[in-house]
Amino acid sequence: MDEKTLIAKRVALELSDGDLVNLGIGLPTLVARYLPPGIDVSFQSENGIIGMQALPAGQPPLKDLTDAGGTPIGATPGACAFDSAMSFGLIRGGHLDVTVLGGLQVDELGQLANWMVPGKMVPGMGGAMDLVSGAKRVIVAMTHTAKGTAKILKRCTLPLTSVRRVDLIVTELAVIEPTADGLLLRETAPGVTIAEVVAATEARLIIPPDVPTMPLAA
Amino acid sequence: MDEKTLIAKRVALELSDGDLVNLGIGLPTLVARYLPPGIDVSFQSENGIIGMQALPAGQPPLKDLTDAGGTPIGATPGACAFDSAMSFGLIRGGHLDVTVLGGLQVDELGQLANWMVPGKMVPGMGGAMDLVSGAKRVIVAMTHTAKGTAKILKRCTLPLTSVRRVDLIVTELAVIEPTADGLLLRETAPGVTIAEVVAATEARLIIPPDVPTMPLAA
Amino acid sequence: MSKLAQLAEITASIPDGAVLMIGGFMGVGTPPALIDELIRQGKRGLTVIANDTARPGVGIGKLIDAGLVRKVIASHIGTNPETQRQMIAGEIEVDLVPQGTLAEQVRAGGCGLGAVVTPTGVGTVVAEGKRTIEIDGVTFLVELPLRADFALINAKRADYRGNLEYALTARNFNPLMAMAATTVIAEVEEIVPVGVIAPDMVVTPHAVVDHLVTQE
Amino acid sequence: MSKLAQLAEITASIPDGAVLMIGGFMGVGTPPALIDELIRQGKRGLTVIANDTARPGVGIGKLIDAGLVRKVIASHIGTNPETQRQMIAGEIEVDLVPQGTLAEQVRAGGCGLGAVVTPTGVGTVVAEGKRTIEIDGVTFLVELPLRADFALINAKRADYRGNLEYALTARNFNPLMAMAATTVIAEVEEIVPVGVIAPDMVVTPHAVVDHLVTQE
Repeated sequence: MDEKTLIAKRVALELSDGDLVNLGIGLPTLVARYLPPGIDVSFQSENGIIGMQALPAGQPPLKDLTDAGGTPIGATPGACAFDSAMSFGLIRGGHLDVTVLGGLQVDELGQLANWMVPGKMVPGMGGAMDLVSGAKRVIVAMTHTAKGTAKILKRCTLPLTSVRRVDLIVTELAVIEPTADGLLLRETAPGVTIAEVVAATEARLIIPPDVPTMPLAA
Repeated sequence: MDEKTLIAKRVALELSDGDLVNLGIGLPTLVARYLPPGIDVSFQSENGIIGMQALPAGQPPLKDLTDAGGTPIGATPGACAFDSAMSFGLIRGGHLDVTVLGGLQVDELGQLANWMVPGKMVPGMGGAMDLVSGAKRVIVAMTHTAKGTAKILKRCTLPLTSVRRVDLIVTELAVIEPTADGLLLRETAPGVTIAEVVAATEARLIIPPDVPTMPLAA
Repeated sequence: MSKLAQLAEITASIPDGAVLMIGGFMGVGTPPALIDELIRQGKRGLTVIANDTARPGVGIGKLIDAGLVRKVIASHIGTNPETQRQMIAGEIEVDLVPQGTLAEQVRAGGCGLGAVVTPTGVGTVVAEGKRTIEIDGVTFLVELPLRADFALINAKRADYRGNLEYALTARNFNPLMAMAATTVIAEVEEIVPVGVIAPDMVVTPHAVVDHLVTQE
Repeated sequence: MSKLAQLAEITASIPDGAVLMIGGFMGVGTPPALIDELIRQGKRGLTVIANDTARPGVGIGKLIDAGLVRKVIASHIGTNPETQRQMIAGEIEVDLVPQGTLAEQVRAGGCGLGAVVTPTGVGTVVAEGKRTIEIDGVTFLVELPLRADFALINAKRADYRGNLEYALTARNFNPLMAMAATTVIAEVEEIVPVGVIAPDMVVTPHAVVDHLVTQE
């Protein structure tokens, strides 16, 4: 299993029946594929819909029905469409249960940086700042390091997405929970040792006596 | 012709083709009856509709289609319904061309008081404060005096509806335009002398050399 | 997945002293069965946030008649002499708010905005004791968001997930309030299978609606 | 009463240097014929307020390709390398705004509110140089309303008065922008007789729409 699939399968277990969920572009999108059976989750796309799903095989794309990346999607029964003010009213107003976002850096305060690299990449924040500020739970789904460089740092060096403390970090090595006391190591991936996680992490990790192995969705 | 009819017939001449208009409860409502021919005006009701009209004779009332007073109305072709935030977005955002409101007092600054009499009548302002603050033109349609007491005063003694200067005052005696310099007597009603208007007005009136007689809609 | 609830049971979950947002404008778009059931259960000390208190015997006016209400936040009580009588007698507290401001306060509460910055009410008694802010040389009032424990909503049609459609002027404050309360109970005239209401027809998304009741 | 306009003529009324709000999200819900006609007429020095600049060759991306744009206010330009190139080369000015804030700024501009008070962006570079306000101990950013000279809107269906309906995710910023510009031009796929669109189906009321164009 590649690292992105592993991360997606772990994140999928964080979703509960009835949740309204927004998945960021890229890796987080994969999470929808691994929903545990019996869990009914609604996916919001911030361009204005609740009830998005992958375009069903064999159905032609509709130009007026796309995800936030502009890719054609389908709609579940009971889907609903709305304008951008309503979409972010749902996000900012605390109606979104979970957002899963990619990350460039997360630090010991649980602060996320994921929207720009000054001088190199200035894509804009899109909906990320509202999502991190407003969602009930923020899950960062990202690779633990970038070409060997740590991404979980003492302090973010890139511009922050929000000063809000995110709720969970899921990587191919570990599950880490930012708390008021610091970053708590919650789980290690199958076959990964605590020492390996610590070595790949710049931030100080709080390591409890018992660190179970990461469960994964089927 | 009674005084209310006369006032409504004069105010009707202030409406232009294409206008979006909100008429207050009571006397202002009469204005809709005297629209000049060829003038297409849309009436907004702040409870959430553009395109209200009197309930057509012989048609039963619909419980979900009423004016702001709760009275059943009809809807013109091309009517549209919306929520209260949109309704007041239209009003506050300058999309409403004209509002016609009743008045308790207007003063030399053109400030209107029409929503409460402390200790006696505290109905609440409803939409009046937003209408006076936001409409492009505010026309006050009221009797010139109340049981012999002047209503056009040097300064309002009742709580103001807004500090905004209203655009026109139409009474059964005169048409008066509040300007930066004060209250300008624009017209007198048929058979009414300038001296009679002045006698019924506490505020100082600017009286130009030529004061024509009020025209009236058919 | 169905959110259908039993009227008496769901109303019983509303405690005395609760803060309620109640949709409607002069009773139009006010949930009739929920109002009657609140009275039947004899709730006490309610705070009601609503556009108005309608008339005696109508909509929210029935709650006033029955003496269930301790405080009202509304734009208008002029059509209900009983509300005025209770206010003057000191039996009920009334906060009067301009209607457009009330709509935005509810919307801000539901959309996570920190305040409403409005020109309405500047220089009037409405501004007394409130903060103002100057933007480009113009003074605005800073009005605070409103939220409630429960929103009692009236809609024309729902699907079993809770997507809502409204009818004409019965829409008014209902969609705004559906965003601004911890628990949202929608009383609807008709419930249809999921998928019957097209996505573009939905005004209130199911995600904010907790319970559906019908006029049994 | 019909607001039907001729595409070339109405586009000619937009001067060089105009501030335009343009609906759409990654090109979806961006008025295609109006975009092409702006390019055909070779407008210069435009300011564009929009969610994004899509991709080269798509929607607003076409205006960027053609070099018509002097300034962009958007939430995202990451999908358009040409916008990024022009920004880095100093050929174009880009203001990046969180998407929810942009939506509220446009809404505030259209609804007569003095500012947007939002938690989004507090403590980040977005807050630099901006006012903050503390409400009940929480800090919020004060963001200013946005308005434009023209809003170029894309809708699914209109009646001849200008009432608009949108389709699915092509709605996005369009209804907000239709409220926030001096002149509103809506490009629609279909125009139907007045009365065909039921009152509850109308999303943008005719009263704010000035001109209708179709994809000829």
